[in-house]
Amino acid sequence: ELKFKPGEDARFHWADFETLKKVDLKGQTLSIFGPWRGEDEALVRSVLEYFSEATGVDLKYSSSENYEQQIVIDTQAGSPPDIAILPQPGLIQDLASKGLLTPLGDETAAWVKDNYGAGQSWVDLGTFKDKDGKAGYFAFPYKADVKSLVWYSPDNFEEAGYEVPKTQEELQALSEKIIADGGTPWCIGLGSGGATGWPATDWVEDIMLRTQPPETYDKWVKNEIPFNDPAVVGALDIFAKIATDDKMVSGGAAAVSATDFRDSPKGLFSVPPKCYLHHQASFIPSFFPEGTKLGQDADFFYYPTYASKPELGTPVLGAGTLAMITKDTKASRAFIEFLKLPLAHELWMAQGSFVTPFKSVNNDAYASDALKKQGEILSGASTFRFDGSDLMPGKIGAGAFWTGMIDLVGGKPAADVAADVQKSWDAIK
Amino acid sequence: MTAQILSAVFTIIIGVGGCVVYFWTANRLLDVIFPSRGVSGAAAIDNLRRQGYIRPWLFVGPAMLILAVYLIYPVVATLILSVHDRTGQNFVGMANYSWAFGDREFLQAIFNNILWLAVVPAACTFLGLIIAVLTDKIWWGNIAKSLVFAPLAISFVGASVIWKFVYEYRGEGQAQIGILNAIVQYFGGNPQVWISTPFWNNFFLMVILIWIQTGFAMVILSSALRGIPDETIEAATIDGASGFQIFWKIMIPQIWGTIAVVWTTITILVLKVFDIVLTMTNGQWNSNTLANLMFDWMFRGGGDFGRGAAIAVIIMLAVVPIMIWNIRQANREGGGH
Amino acid sequence: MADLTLTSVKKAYGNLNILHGIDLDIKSGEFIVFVGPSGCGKSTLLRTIAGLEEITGGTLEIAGEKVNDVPPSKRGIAMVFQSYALYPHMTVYDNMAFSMRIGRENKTEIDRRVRQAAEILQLTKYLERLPKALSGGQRQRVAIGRAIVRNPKVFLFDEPLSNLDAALRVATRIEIAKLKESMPETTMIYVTHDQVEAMTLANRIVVLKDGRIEQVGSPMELYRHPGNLFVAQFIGSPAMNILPATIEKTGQPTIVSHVGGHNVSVPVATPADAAGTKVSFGVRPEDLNIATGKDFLFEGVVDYIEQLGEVQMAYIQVGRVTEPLVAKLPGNAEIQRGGVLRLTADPGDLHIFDADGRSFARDRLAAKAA
Amino acid sequence: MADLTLTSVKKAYGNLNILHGIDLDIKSGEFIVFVGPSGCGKSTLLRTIAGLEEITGGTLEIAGEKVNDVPPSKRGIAMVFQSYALYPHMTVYDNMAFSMRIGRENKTEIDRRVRQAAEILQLTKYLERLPKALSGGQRQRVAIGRAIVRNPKVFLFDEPLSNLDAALRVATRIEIAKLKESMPETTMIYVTHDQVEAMTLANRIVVLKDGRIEQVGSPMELYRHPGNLFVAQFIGSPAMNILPATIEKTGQPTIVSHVGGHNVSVPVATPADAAGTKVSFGVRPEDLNIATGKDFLFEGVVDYIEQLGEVQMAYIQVGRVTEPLVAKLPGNAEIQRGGVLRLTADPGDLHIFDADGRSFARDRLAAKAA
Amino acid sequence: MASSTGKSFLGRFGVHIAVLIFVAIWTIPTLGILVSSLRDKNQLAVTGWWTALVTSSQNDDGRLGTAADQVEKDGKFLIMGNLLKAGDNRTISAFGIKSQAPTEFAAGAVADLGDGVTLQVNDDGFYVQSSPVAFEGDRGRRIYFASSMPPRFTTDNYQTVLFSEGIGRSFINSLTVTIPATIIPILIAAFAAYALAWMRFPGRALLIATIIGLLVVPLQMSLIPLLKLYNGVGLFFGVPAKTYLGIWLAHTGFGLPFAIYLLRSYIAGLPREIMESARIDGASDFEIFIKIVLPLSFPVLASFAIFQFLWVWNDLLVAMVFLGSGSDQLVLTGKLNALLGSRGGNWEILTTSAFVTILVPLAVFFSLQRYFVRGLLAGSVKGG
Ligand SMILES: Nc1ncnc2c1ncn2[C@@H]1O[C@H](COP(=O)(O)OP(=O)(O)OP(=O)(O)O)[C@@H](O)[C@H]1O
Ligand SMILES: Nc1ncnc2c1ncn2[C@@H]1O[C@H](COP(=O)(O)OP(=O)(O)OP(=O)(O)O)[C@@H](O)[C@H]1O
Ligand SMILES: [Mg+2]
Ligand SMILES: [Mg+2]
Repeated sequence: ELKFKPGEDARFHWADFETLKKVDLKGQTLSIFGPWRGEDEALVRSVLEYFSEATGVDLKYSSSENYEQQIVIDTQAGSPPDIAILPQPGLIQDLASKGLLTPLGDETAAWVKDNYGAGQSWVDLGTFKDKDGKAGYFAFPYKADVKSLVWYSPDNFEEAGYEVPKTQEELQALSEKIIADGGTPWCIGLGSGGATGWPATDWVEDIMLRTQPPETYDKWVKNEIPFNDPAVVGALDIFAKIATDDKMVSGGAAAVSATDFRDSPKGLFSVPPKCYLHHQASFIPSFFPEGTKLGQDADFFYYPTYASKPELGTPVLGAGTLAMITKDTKASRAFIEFLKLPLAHELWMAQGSFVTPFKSVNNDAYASDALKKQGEILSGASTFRFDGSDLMPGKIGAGAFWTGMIDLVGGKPAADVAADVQKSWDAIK
Repeated sequence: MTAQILSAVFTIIIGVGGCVVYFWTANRLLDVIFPSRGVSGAAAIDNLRRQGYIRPWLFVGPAMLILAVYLIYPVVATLILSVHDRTGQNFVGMANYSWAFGDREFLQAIFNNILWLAVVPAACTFLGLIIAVLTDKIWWGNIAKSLVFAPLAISFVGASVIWKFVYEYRGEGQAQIGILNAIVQYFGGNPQVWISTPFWNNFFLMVILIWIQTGFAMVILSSALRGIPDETIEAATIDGASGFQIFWKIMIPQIWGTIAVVWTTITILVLKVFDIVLTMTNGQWNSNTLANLMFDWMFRGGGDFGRGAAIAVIIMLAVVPIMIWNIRQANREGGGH
Repeated sequence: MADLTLTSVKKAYGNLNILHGIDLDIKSGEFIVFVGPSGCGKSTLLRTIAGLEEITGGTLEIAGEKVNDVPPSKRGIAMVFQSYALYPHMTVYDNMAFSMRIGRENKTEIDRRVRQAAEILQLTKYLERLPKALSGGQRQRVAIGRAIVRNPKVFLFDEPLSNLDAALRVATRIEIAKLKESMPETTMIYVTHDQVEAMTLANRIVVLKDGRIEQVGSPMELYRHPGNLFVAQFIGSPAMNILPATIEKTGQPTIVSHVGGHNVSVPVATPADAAGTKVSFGVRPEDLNIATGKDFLFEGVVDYIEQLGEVQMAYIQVGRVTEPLVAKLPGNAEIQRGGVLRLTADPGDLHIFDADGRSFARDRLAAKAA
Repeated sequence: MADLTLTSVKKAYGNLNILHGIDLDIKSGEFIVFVGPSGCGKSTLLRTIAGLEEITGGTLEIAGEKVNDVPPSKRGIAMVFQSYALYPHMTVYDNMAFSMRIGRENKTEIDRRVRQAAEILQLTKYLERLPKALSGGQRQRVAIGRAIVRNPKVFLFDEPLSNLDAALRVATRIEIAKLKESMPETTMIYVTHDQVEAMTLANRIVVLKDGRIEQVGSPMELYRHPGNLFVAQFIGSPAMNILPATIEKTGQPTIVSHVGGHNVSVPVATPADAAGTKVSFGVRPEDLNIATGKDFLFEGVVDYIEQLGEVQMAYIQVGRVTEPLVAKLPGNAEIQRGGVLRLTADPGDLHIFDADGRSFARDRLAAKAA
Repeated sequence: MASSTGKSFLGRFGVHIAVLIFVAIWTIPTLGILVSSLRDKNQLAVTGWWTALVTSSQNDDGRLGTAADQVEKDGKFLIMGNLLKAGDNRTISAFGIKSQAPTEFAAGAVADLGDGVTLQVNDDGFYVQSSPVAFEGDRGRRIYFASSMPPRFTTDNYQTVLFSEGIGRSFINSLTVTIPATIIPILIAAFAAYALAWMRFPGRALLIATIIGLLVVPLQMSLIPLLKLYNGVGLFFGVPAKTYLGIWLAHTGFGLPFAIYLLRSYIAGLPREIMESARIDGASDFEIFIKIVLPLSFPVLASFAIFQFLWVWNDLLVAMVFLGSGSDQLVLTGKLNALLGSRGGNWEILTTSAFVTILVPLAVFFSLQRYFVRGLLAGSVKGG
């Protein structure tokens, strides 16, 4: 069942489909293990359908709630899937260092550099040391998320007479105005079960990119500067000022870490609104109330930069999923080639919740204006940086950093929080 | 669909049948090789003696084999891993252990685990026992039991959702969607962030496990309770014992062995439990436990097998006292020849 | 004061009626013994009295109060179970002390009473053992001990001595009799299969059969004047010999002719209309003597002899009677298997029963009682 | 052929010695009865013979083969347990059929044998019931039935009739005797507390005490010539009266003076060196008669009377003897509580035992046996 | 039991009350998700589940028609429509035009929006917006209203879950995994437990100790070595590594220590005379086990069966690792899990699938509960 009939919709690069047909994988199997479940799974399957249709490969996609755990087990035990797609560079790095990944080769790296927006950033992201300590290009980016977004309700803004802020300074002023009007500016929810705290790390990273040069960001992520470097502590402080201020956040500071990140944006749409602003990545509309129309009932703006720091340009924080070859077969090679085709991106773009830094795609294929706008933010970025917490070692990026954020919103001084995280980092070295 | 069902039925029959066939043929074979019926006295007795040597092994053989493959082999692998580094390649001696006992988080986890061990097995066993006894006396006991049992049938994911709707916190003055806070607010209290209040959150997590495992204790204890000879209870009634006294002095001592089993099982479960901690807090807010810590080190971001394994070994060592206690218990009861 | 009144007490397990309406008055301080064939409902009756089985019909009163729904513990009873029902997890001492501890009695008093009971029952050596390390008889004694340390209004004993050896049985029986004497107000209800126990202990014996009462009366009454064939055969061991007979002449005395011999005169009144009817003629083995003179009741061939020491049982084939007649003769009587034996009996020891098995002497008894 | 030979068989539970070296020869086809006080080790001995308890010393041979280590199922035995040990989840029928089914016997044969046993034991009505719906006596009968449907070389019965009523007990006892008769080669070992059972059934009785054999012999031998004080008192009910006495003149007959009366001549030979020693003087209650002439053995006050119908027990306080003397007198003898009674006995029924309790007649017995 | 006679009314009543309290405490959380699973997705995160049981009043927003919908009448431009969907039996009590004051006007009142524009909203949701000049723009005006809503439940969530594609297949897969993975360990463990309780052989005590020790082995530690082993075996014999046999054995292995531990303690407590009697009757250990021990152990076998069934039924990890996640192997938990979004926010699905998965184990529990019979051993032996 192909979603779009090949050749029928002009938005797609159908020529790619014909190219693909030349690859004959009949009788072969291709197992893909990815992070997408639920609606996303249906979408990815619809894309993969074209690959198997064209090549004749017997394709199996699977995912799991415990996919992180499972990929470790499967690869370690020697029964990996052919292709693994994962959103965590840290995990990928580990797999690479254990020699469980197949390098994609220099020409692929070169291809990414040339064809992706902020291409070098993406290449760097997918380059890891292998078992022998030799660097190689292992992970091909497919599907990105833009994180530096602030969501709001245009109606509420209109009624209250608020304008979309262009700079951090304006944003600050807007917050104060909202408070003065008797409202609450922000809805923040850090709750995510065992992963509670992560939304704050995104925000802090966003602040880092807006207060420090990208090099400092990179050093921070690699712990080349300590976590309790004044640069980091400063960023933490900025966030803490918002999140620990009962007037600034809906429900008060105590609610911040207790509210589920999936629930918190709903405050934007309640009557009367519980808040006016929500900082979250591009995926969040899935958690807006049913029937919410993007662009009409809800919209977003780029998390602004400081007018006082023009030299930093317009940095974009993002994330994405990276595809790797975990078992080197003809089919898995062919699959990576497939990802290099615009069609592979457009098919998903057209169905929503997909942004890509691939420059050759037809932007008209985006399902909505909102996505298109995100795509533009992504391609217009002066700097692109991957979610720092995902780059840090698991124990930090998916552990101490999260915990630190919870401590931070719990009122612990930023310096202490940073020192704690650094201590944990020291412990795992 | 029917084809699927047929093949499933076929598979099931093969699986279960294979097992039955093993025991049946193995024992038959023993009878055939060393016949005891229809041969002359002395030979029969000799054969029977030989059977006596071999048959226990036929009985425990499959269990031993499976235990060896599925548990002992991994335990050995774990032991080996625990003296290697994160990749499992390089020998590091006791470094992982010395790291563990210097790690703040690990010590916190030990402390929490002790709390859990002190509270959960006792609570589950006690509540399970009470419910088992009480439900035995009423006509709707089976329904009541099923309701208490139900949490056990809910997956951990389901359970975490359920408890989310219990502990959920919304800011003061807002409509609470967590029933606990709704009650607190109804009575004029301030809503609490139950799950992220260090130390006390341990107890709120324990409540979940107690809620789940009480059904377990109840089921096992209730089957044991029914094995108590009625006459002893009748005798006690006549001796003038009240319901309470019968419970404490007649019933409990007679099912003491089963209580020990339940207690041990839950204790061990507590040592192993991580799902609740993982889904509710992932060990944040000082609520980590050893099992979750192990899981964390094993799988998070690629994992550190050495440290994960070291923690696993420590968990396994924690069971030694329980083991000794149980063996004593088993010896005391006698049982068998 | 613990009168017991049972008024048409019924008990059924599902559709199976076990007790078919038991009417019984037990006066405070009486020693009542239930006897009856195995499975006739003795234990069940005891258990309903104890309150362990719900009565499916009728009423049970203790001391004038209806106790149908009163829990066992409130009926003021102690019971020895046929199957002992010891507490397997308690030592002998604790088994016996349990009820007193429950009653929060004084420690030294408990100790005194337990040790006293243990002494009586020769259990002192075993006080610290668990039931599973006891022999059958020892277990039974613990069960008895458990009852006698208490001070109940009503004692219920279900075959308490069945696993004891003769000496111990006599000793314990006497202890029970003494116990009874020392508590004149206490009612005792006792189930046994042992005739001697029944005879020596009971004030009154209740003979049960298939869940119905056959006869109630003092031991000698039952022995001398059994109300019916069943009681006649049940009381006394070996059982009374019964032969078919025909009434030749009614009135007082009655003349009957029985299959085994000639006409006999029995000093019992029979109504005139009974003339010529088939009756059963009974005589107890122990009432038979070897005829010394020419006069005899039966003549037969000795089939088999059981030598029991002081006495011997002679099984004698008399005429066309299918079952051999049993005679209990002195151990030193010189009789031989295969020899011919003539037996005689005192006319006062002869019984006749009508076709329904009821004793003709009954009327006389009833008359006497009135 | 199933001779049984026990050679100093010992059994201990931990440190507790229960059997202290039992030597016993049982010939194929014999009917052996174990008697002894409760807890003396009868069941234990039976269980060691069955192979249920490991022997801690000595050897056990069946049909000449050492079977110490032979499993129970290969010893060719059937056993009735004192505690029944029924299979609770099987009906009466299945309980009885179990062993034959295990032996893969023919279905119709199983059915025949089970029904036959049920008929004998009056269990036919209950064949489809589970043990828990049976009375105590019925359970016991099932246990017996289970043993008799099998065809073992050796039968082991542990108090199989203790819960049966007199009539049924007699009937079952006779059935067991018949069973034995119909299987002359089968050995039966039987534990009982019932003197009558022991006396009537046994070829030989083994008297046990505290894990030791006191005496082995035919019933009459034990009754008439007890080897020692214990056996003398244990066999016979009520027990033999024992009084302290002194030998006045040794030889044949011996003259003794006992505390209760004057000198008595006992037709037993005593060695010359026994003159003047303290001995025990014994006479059975049933051997005592009311003295009609002037000659009497004892004179005493009637303390208490038990009226048993055909006989009565008189408890008589004689002189300085602490225990009252028991006399079994005819039921119609006119005696009164408090009255003075003179008793006499046949000299042949008198026994004397030395200070260790051994009978002086023993030597004579031994001589006779040789 | 003796309780039938002689329990005072108060005593009996007390038991009922006590059980009721326990049951209530145990059920409320579950009831919460049952109600939640029947609720509308949007309301889950907004109001407590218990409010769904009563008529609730809540503030809502709605959007008026756009300029395209307007009609001209009497010189006025009107936009008419209904704020409520058909079949939505809510009633509107008040409405407002500012989200800060959502209940400014009572239902039916005419609100002045300035510039001569007026708005009237009736309690049935019908509204008229009128303006002297023509409306413009393609975005309808947002207004607010308070509505009261009777309890309303939907089975949509259940439909989503129960009729999702391949659910039947995965249900069968689950059963194929679960049934043998329940029965095999019972068989193996029962035999072993009997041997450990009633047979004599060297090393018995050691074996018991080992089994207790193995209870604690964390499952996660075993996965990698075992999967390695499976892969090795698969490669060696040229068979797939992920098979039903593999997962049965894995579940058997993980369940076995507990099974043996539990069964042994029960079987050792059976009256010894019964076994002895059977032994004398000539039964071999095998026959004693089959004919005596198994029937008498039914209560404990049933309890273990319930637990093992539950664990296997609810397991996802082991199934994913040893069976794989292709649609022909995917078990029910896996299938339901896949219905959840990647970020796991679909509580309505979670709650619903929690209830769907609970049903089979509950049915198992109910059907096995009748084996928890009282007095199984009654009448077998007398004594203490
Ligand atoms: N498991 C055991 N541990 C310790 N002592 C025991 C055990 N079983 C029995 N005994 C003791 O062994 C002795 C003999 O017991 P046994 O059952 O053989 O007696 P018995 O002669 O059959 O008595 P009874 O007539 O009362 O049944 C008793 O004193 C008893 O207390
Ligand atoms: N639970 C039960 N269900 C059905 N019938 C039963 C049950 N318990 C006992 N019976 C039957 O009730 C009758 C009376 O049993 P009971 O135990 O009162 O007899 P008993 O007179 O004490 O006999 P015994 O002298 O053998 O102990 C018996 O026939 C028995 O089979
Ligand atoms: Mg009875
Ligand atoms: Mg015994």
